[in-house]
Amino acid sequence: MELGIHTEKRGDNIAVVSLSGEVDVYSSPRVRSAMLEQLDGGSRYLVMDLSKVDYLDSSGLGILVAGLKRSRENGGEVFLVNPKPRIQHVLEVTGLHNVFTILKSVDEAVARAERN
Amino acid sequence: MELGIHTEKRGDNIAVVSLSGEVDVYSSPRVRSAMLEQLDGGSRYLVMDLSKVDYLDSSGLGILVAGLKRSRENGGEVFLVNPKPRIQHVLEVTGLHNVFTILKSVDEAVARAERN
Amino acid sequence: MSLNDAPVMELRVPALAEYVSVVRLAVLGLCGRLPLSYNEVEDLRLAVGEACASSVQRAEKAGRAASRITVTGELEEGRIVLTICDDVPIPPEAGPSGSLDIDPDFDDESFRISLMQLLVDEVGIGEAAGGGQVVRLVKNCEQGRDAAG
Amino acid sequence: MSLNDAPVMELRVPALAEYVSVVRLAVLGLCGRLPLSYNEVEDLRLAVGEACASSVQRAEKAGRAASRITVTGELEEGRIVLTICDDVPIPPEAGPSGSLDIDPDFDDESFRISLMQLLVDEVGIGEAAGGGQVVRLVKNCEQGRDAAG
Ligand SMILES: Nc1ncnc2c1ncn2[C@@H]1O[C@H](COP(=O)(O)OP(=O)(O)O)[C@@H](O)[C@H]1O
Ligand SMILES: Nc1ncnc2c1ncn2[C@@H]1O[C@H](COP(=O)(O)OP(=O)(O)O)[C@@H](O)[C@H]1O
Repeated sequence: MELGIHTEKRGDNIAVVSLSGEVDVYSSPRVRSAMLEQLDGGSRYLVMDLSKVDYLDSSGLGILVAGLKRSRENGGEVFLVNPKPRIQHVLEVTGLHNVFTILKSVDEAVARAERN
Repeated sequence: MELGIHTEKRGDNIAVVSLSGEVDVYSSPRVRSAMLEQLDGGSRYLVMDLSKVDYLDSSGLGILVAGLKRSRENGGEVFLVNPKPRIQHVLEVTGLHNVFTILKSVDEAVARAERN
Repeated sequence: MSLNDAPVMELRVPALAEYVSVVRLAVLGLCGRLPLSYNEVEDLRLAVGEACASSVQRAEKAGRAASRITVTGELEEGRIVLTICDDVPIPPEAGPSGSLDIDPDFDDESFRISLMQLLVDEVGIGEAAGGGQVVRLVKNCEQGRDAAG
Repeated sequence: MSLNDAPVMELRVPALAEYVSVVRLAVLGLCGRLPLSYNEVEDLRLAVGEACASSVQRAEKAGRAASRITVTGELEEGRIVLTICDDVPIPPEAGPSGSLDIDPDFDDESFRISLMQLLVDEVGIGEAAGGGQVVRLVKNCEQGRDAAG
């Protein structure tokens, strides 16, 4: 249930951040730090693997959106990967599925980032 | 999490009762009814499949013990099958692992009942 | 049934981020008493988490580490009613809070309120007797309507 | 830290069997605040479930459907302390209860108490101010001792 965060660089300007468990008002500051660390470290593209996320609240959504803005300012992008149906539902209810590029796999997202 | 009960006859005097989820003070009366139904219906041997049980409290243990006594009175037996480590722990802590025959699979238990 | 006379759940925890999950889990337990679908339960859990997060965030801003959140739950015919009440004074103007600080324009309190409105059937927000905030969330069981009720 | 001044959790539910799972889930949430192992958490959850079951069973026998169980949780250095309090008068002689009725000799209340004693580090049982029962359960974190504490 606790939040797990795993980060992996894929080339110079791409980072894969895999989250697991619950992203809520308590744990989301750690997601923010992980994203900022990559963005500040030169990764313009963030691939957020959500496949193991069970809970995502507004503080988590806010951090994803803020990360998206920051990465786009640098000519990059934030890709969301493989959210569970429940999380997809939350993204749709908030309209954020239109704001983010949501992809099926990490490899697909990394390939997209490399093509850009 | 809710309790699931599935019952299956295996021959004249053997019944397999498969439980899933939580056996607690709320749900255990349903386990009791299921066991009594089989014992009263002529099944001297009860094979209790615990492999999907996540929680078992004293009311559940009490019902298993009561069922065991009843079945032994009729020359039968109650076999417990494949409890999760957590449930095995509870059986050990209470000493009930010495009272019950605990087996690895339903087939093994049915075979034991058939041999008797 | 005498259960309708009083809430079937009253829970009080500190208004700190790390206790919101205690509330969410207790609400999960309470939802087990009604024929709610998985998505209905998760919608309500998310909404109650948002209401608690609002309390937590105001308590933080007000520097009131000893604040408490009180959650009550009532089960009515085919619906569940939760109130989330705190003792943190509501700031006179509740404009953009900028707590995310990467994006200071974003008003996460209004985002939270819209999210709650999208997730449950009724959202009421008011001032508690003691000066804090009360959020009232109602979720109807769709299953309950079709089936047993 | 002001948290030690008051319990970090206060939960009140009806003394009915179907609400014991609400308590167990809330306690699961609270356990997340301490470095308890899976087995330690499950031991405590089982013990608190037994204490609640005791309240439920006495409430049933006394025909008091409106009884309540109040659970408080405190986090202390490396341990968690729960009290489970009810408002059901303790019967003068608490002999074998025979609630299982297949086995009327068996005293499930003493079985419950032994089980609690096997599961947690301290069990205290007494009479509440209002005449009901109070059970106090203490679980130490073994992990906490080795590691951060
Ligand atoms: N920090 C945030 N947290 C949550 N949602 C946000 C945040 N910032 C923006 N959004 C939401 O993302 C969507 C698009 O945001 P944005 O790109 O900022 O558009 P706009 O410039 O119109 O605000 C909007 O629905 C907005 O509500
Ligand atoms: N209804 C019950 N619920 C839980 N445990 C029980 C029950 N009946 C007996 N036990 C436990 O099972 C074990 C053996 O019980 P039993 O066969 O009745 O032995 P004894 O005749 O010595 O009581 C004992 O540890 C006892 O505490």
